[in-house]
Amino acid sequence: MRSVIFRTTAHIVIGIMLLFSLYLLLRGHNEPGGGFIGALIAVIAFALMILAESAEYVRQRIHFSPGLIAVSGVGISLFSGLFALFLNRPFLSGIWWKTSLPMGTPLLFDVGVYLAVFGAVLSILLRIVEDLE
Amino acid sequence: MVISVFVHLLLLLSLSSLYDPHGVRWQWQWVPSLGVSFSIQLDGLSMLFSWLICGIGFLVQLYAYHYMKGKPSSALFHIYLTLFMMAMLGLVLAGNILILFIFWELTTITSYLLIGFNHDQQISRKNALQAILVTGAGGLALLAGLIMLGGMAGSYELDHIIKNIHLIKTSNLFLPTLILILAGAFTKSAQIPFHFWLPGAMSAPAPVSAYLHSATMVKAGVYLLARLSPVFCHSDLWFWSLVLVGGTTAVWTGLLALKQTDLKLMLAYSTNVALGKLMFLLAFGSRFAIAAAMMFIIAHALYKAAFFMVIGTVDKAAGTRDYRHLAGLGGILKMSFIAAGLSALSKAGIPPLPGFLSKEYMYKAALGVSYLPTAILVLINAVMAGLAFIIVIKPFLVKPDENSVPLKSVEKYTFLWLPPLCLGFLGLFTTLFGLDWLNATLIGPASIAVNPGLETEPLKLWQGINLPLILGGVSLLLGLVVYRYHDAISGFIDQITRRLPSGNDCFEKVMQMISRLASWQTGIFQHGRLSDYMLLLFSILGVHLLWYAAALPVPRTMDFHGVSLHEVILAVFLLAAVITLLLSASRLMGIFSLGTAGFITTLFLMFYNAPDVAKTQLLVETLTVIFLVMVVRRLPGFADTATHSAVRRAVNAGVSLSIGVGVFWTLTSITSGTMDTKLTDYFAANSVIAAHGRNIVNVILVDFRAMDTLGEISVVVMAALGASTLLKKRKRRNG
Amino acid sequence: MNSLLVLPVIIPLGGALFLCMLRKRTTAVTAVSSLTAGFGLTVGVMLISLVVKQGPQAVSLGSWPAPYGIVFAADLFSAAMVLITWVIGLGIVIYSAADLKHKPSFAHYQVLIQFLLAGVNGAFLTADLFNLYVWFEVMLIASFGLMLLDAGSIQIQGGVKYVFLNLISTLTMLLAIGLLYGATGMLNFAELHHKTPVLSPGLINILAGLFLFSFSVKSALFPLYAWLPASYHTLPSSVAALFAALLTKVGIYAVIRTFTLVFPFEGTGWQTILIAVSGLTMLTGVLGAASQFTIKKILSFHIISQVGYIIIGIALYTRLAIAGSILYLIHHIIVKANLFLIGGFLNRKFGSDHLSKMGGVYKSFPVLAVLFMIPAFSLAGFPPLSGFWSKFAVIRASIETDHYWLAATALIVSVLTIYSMLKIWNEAFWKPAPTDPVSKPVRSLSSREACLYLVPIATFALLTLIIGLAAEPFFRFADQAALQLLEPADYIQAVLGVKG
Amino acid sequence: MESLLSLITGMLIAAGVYLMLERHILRILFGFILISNGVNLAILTSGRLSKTGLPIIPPGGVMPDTPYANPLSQALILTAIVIGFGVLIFCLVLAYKACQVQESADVNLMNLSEREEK
Repeated sequence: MRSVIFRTTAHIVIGIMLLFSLYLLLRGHNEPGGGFIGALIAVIAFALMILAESAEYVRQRIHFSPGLIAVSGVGISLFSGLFALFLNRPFLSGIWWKTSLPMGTPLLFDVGVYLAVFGAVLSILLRIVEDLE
Repeated sequence: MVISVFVHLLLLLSLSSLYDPHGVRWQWQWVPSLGVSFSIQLDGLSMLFSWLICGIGFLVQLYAYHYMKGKPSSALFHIYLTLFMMAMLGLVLAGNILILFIFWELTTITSYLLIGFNHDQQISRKNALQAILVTGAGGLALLAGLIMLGGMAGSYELDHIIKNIHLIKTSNLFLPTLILILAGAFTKSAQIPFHFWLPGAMSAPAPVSAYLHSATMVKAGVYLLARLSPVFCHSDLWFWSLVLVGGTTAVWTGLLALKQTDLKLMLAYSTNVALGKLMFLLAFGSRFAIAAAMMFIIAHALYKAAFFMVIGTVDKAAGTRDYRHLAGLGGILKMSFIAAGLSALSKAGIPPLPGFLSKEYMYKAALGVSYLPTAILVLINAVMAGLAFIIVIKPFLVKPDENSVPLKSVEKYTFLWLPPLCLGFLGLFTTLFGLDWLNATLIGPASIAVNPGLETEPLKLWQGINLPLILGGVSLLLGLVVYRYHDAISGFIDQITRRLPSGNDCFEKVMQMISRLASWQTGIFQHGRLSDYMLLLFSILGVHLLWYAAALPVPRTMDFHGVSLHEVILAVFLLAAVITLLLSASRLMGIFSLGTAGFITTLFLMFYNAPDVAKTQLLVETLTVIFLVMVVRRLPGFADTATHSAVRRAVNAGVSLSIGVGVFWTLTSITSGTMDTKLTDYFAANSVIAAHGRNIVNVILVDFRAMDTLGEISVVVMAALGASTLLKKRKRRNG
Repeated sequence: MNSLLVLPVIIPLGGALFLCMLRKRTTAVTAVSSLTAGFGLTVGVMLISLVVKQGPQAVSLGSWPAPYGIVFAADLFSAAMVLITWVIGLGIVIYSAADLKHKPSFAHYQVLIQFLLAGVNGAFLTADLFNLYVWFEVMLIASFGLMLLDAGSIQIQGGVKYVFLNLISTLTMLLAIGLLYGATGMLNFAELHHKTPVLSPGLINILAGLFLFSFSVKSALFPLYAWLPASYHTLPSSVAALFAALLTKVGIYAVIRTFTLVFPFEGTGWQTILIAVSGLTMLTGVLGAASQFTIKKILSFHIISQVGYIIIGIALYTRLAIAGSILYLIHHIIVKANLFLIGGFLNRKFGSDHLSKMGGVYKSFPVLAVLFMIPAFSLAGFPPLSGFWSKFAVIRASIETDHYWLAATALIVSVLTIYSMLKIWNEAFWKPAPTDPVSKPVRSLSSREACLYLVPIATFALLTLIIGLAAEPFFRFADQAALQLLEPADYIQAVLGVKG
Repeated sequence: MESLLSLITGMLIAAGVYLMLERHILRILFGFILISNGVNLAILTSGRLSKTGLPIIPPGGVMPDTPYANPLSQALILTAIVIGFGVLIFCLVLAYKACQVQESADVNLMNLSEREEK
C-alpha cells in the first residue's frame, strides 16, 4: 500500500490541503470557513500522512507536541480576549487595528481556535494510532 | 478534673446568686431572622434542676476522679462530663424552645460519647448507638413539634408561648404538636415503648450512670413536659397519655427490675419506674401532685445517684455486680454501706427521708383523683421498696457463702465513698432542717412554673396519721413481702417476660428491617445494568414528551411547501440508512450506514443555506468514520454480545418512538408560529459595521458569542487530554 | 463594565493552560495550582462584597449589549456559589498535593481541576442559556477526564455509566435550548423571563420538563441518580470530594436559576412533582447509604439524600424555603467535601475503604475524630452546626406550607443519616484497630503530608462551626439572595441594562 | 419545509435512542452520534429554515441583500457539533478501554463498580 507513488501523491495532496486549510482559516471571517473547519482539514491531511508514512513520522514533522499546540491555541484565544481588558473594555471585546485592513483580535481568536482544534484532534489521532500498533 | 469541679461550683454559685423566685430573664438576639434568640430563663423549675445538675455533677466529678483513676483517657472523661453538664444546664435554663432543643440535642451527642465511653467493647458501641438513635429520633419529633408550637404561638420564646395559650388551643395543629412533643419527651425519659435504651446505657462507666440516670439526661423529658404543661395540661390527650404511658412504664419496668440479677441493671430499671411515676404525677397536675413530683425529682436524684456510685464502688471491690455472688460487703465498704442504707431508706419511703415526703404527697394527690391510680401507686411503691431492700440487704448484710467472690478494700480512695455519703446525708438534712427553705425557694416557685394557676402549700414532714401515711405503711410492708419472696417473684416474672419480645429485641428487629429495606431498594434502583438505567431515563423523557406534546395545539397545516423532490428522495435514503444501521449485524456495515446518514444530513444542511455547518459536519463525519474504523477492529463484534429479549426490544422501540414523535410534534408546533428575529437582525446589521466580518456565522462564533467558542475549544482540548491519558496508561503497562 | 465578573472563569482557564506547560514538575504544579485557586478565592471575595454593596452586577462579553451578546451576571446567589467554589477549590488543590502526589498523572489532575472550576464558575455566572450549556460541557468533560485519569478497571466501568448517563442529560438540555430558542428567539435569561410566559402553556410544560429532566440528572434527583453511586466511590478522594461538593450543586443551581427566572413554576404541576421527587430523593439516598459498608459509597449515597433536602426549597417556592435551600447548598458543599477528604485520609491510613478494615482512629488520632464529628453531626443536622439551621429552615418552610409529610420524611431521613454517620464513627473510630491489617498502607505518611491533608479538613470543619454558631449573617444573606431570586427585577435590570 | 426536517429530526432521535438502549457499547455510541445529529437538526429547524439566502453579506454591502438563513442557530449548531465531536472521541476511547477491561462490549456486564464488597 505504501508505494512510492502513493506516498509522493499523498505528500502533494497533503501540501495542498494544508494550504487550503490556512486559506479557509483566513477567509473565514468573510466567507464560509474559519478556524474550526480549517483545523479539521489540516487534521485530515495529517491523517493521510499517517497513512502514507507513520505516526512517528508525523510527530517528527510537526516538531511541537500536538498537545502543546492545542494548549497554546486556547492560550491565544484567551489572550485575544484579555487584550481588551488592558484597554479597559470588557473581556473578548474586538479590538481592530485598522478599519480598512481586516486585522483584529477576533481573527487572532480564530487562529487560536484553529490551533486548539488541530492540536487536540491530532493528538488523539496519533495516540490512537500508536496505541493500536 | 480540678477545672471541671471548679466549673460546677462556679456555675452553682453564680446561678444561685442570680436566682429570684419570680424568675429572671436574659436575652441575646442570636439568629433573629429565624426567630431564635438566645434567651435564658431562670425560675423555680429551672433553679431546681440547675441545683441538681450542678450539685450532683460536682459530686459525680469527685467520684469519677477516683473511679477513673489510672484509665488512660480519664481527662477526656471529665471533659465530656463537663460538656454534658453544660448542655443539660443550658436545656433547663433555655427561655426559647429552639434553644431548649439545641441543648437537648447537645445532651444527646454528649451522652452518646459518655455511654460509649468504653468503646473497645462492642456492646458499649451498640448501646451508645441505640441510645442516640432512640433519643435522636425522639428529638427530631420534638423539633417538628416545637416548630409547630412556635408557628401557632407566633414566637419561639417560652413566655410568649405561655401568654398565647389561647392561640394554641384553638389551632387544629394542637393535637399533632402535642403528640410530637410527647414523643420527644417519652424517648428521652425512657418511657414504654422506648424504655429499653436506658438499661442498655448501663454499659457506661458508673459515674455516667450516676449522673445521666439520676438527675439529668433522663429527667430532661420530665423537665420538658413540666415546662410545657401550662400549654397542654388542659387537654385530655395529655392526661391520658401521661397516665397510661407513665403507669405502664412504672409497672412493667418495675417487674423487669425485679428479675435482674445485675444490681446496676436493677437500678436502671428502677430509674424507668421512677420516670414513669413522674409522668403519672405530671398528668394529675394538682398542687399535691406537682409538689410531690418536685420533691420526688429531688429525692430520686439524691438516692439514685448515691446508689449508682455505691454500685460502682462495689464493682471495683468485688469485680462483679451480680447480687448472687455478692455478700458481706457491709464489713468492708463501711462508708458505702451507710450511704446505700440512707438511700435505700429514702427509696423505700421511710421517714424522715425525702422519699417519704414525696410519697406522702403522691398518695394525697392520687386520692384526690380516684382509687385506681392510688392502687397503682401503692403497687409501684411496693416494688420500689422491695428493690431498695434487695439492693442493700443482699450484698451488704448477708453472710458470704461459697458463691461469693473475694472482696478487696477500695475505700482508701476517699472519693469512692464520700460523694454518695454526702448525698445520703444531704437528703436527710434537707428534710429535717431545710424544708422551709426548700418550700420557699424551690418547690413553691417550681410548682407555679409548672402550673401558674396553682395555690401552693408548703410541704410538711409530719401531717398526723392519715390515709396517705397508712398507704405508705402498706406499700412498705408489701415491699418487705417482695423482698422476702424475691426469688419466687423473679422466677415468676422471668416466666412471663421470657415469652414476650423485649424492647431491645424489637429495636434490633426494626434495625434489621431497615437494613433489609435499604438493601432491597438499593438493589432495585442501583442494579448496575447500564441499559436499564438508560431505559429508565429515556422512558421518563418519552412519557413526558408524549404526554405534553399530545396536549399541544395542532398546527393547522403541515408545512411542506418549498420542499423539492430531491429532498424527499434524500429523506427516504436517510430513512433507509438509519434502518440499515438499526438492523446491521456487522460493525463495519453499521459504520457505513452511520456515515451515509451523516452525509445525507450534511446535504440537508447545504440545502438550507448553512454552508459552514455543512462543511463542519462533513469533516466531523469523515473524522468520526476514520476514528471508528480504527478502533472498531479492537472491539468485540455485535454477534458476541447478548441482545435484549424481544419484549424488551419492543419496549425500547416504544420508548424511542415516543421520544421521536414527541420531538417531531413539539418542533412542528414551535415552527408553526412566528419567530422573534431581534437577535439575528442585530447580528446582520452589525456584522460588517461593528465586527468587520461578512460571514455572520463566523462573526457570531468569534465575536458576538466568542465566550461559547472559548468554552468549546476548552472542551476539545480537555477531551484530547483525557483521551490521551486514558490510552497512555496501557502502553506503559505493556512496555 | 465590570471585569471582575469574568475573572472567576479566566483565572482557572489561564492557570490550567500554564499548568499544561509545566508538565511533570510536581512542586511547581502544586504551587501554580494553589496560587491560581488563591487568586480565585480573592476574586470571589471581592465579587461577593461588590454584589452585597451594589446589588446584582453584569458585564457584557465582547461589549455587545444585552440581549445580543453573552452577559455574565452575578446576584447574591451566584456570587456566593462562586465564592464557595473557590473555597472548596483551594482546599482540594492543597489536599490533592498530598493525596494525588504519587499518581502518574498528577499534573493532569491539577489541569483538569482548574478546567472544572472554570466550567463551574462559568455556569454560575452566565446569564445566557446556551452559554450555560457550554459551561456544563466544560465541567462535564473535565469531570470525565478526572474520573478516568490513571483509571483501573473498576473506575473505567464506573466511568462508562457516569459518562453515558450524563450525556443523555446534556443532549436533552441542548435540545431544550434549541426548542426554546425557536419558540422565543432569545437565549438571554433576563429576556427569556419576559418572553416565556407568553408561550402556550403546553409548550411551556414541554420545555420546562425537558430542562427539569436534564438538570435533575445532573443534580442526581430520584430516580435519575444512578450514575452517581455507580461512579463516585471509584474516584481518588480529592476528586470525589470536588465532585461531591460541586457537580450536583451546579445542577441544583441551574434548577433554581431557570425555575425562578425563566419558568417560574409557582402553582404549576411541576411544583407538586418536585415536592414528591424531593421526598423520594431524600429517602432513597439515605436508604442507599444505610445499605453500604465502605465510606465512599456511604457518602456518595448521602449526596443524593441531601440533594433532596436542597430541592425542597425550590419545590416549596417560598422565601424561607429558598433561603433554606441556599444555606443548605453552602453548608452541604463544605460538609460533604470535608467528609470525603476525611474518608480519603482514613483510606490512606488503612489502605482500604471498607469499614471492617478500619478501627481505633479515636485513640490513635483524636484530632481527626473531632474533625470527623463536626461535619458528620452537621450532615445529620445536629445543632448548633451549620446543618441544623439549614435543615430547620427547610423543615419549618414545609410545615408552614402544610407539607407535613415532607417534613416528616425529612426528619425520618435525618435519623437514618445519624445512623449511617455513626456507623462510620463506630467502626472506624471507636472499634479497636484491626489486629491484622489486610494491606499495610503503601507509603508512610510524612508530617508534611499529614499537614496538607489536615489543613483543608480543619478549615472546612471550622467553617462548619462558624456557619453554625454565627448563623445570623449567613441566614440573612441567604434570605436576601432568596428575595433576589423571587423578585428578579434587579437581576434583570442589571443584565438588560448592561452597556456595550 | 420545517415539517420535513422535523420529521427527519424525530426519526434520527428515535433511532438514536433505540440504539442507545442496546447493550453493545459501539451501538450506544452510534446512538449518541445519531441523537447529536438529530438535535443539531432540531436547532436548525427550530431557528426556522430558509432557502433564500446565505447568512453572508456580499462584498461591499453592510446587510444581506436577500432574506437570509438564521445565522445564530447555525453558530449554535457549530458549537454543539464541535463539543459533540470532542465528547464523542473521548467516549470512543473510553468504550475501547472499557471493552479491553471487560473483554466484552456488553454494558450490562460492566458493573464492577457496583458489586457488593465483602
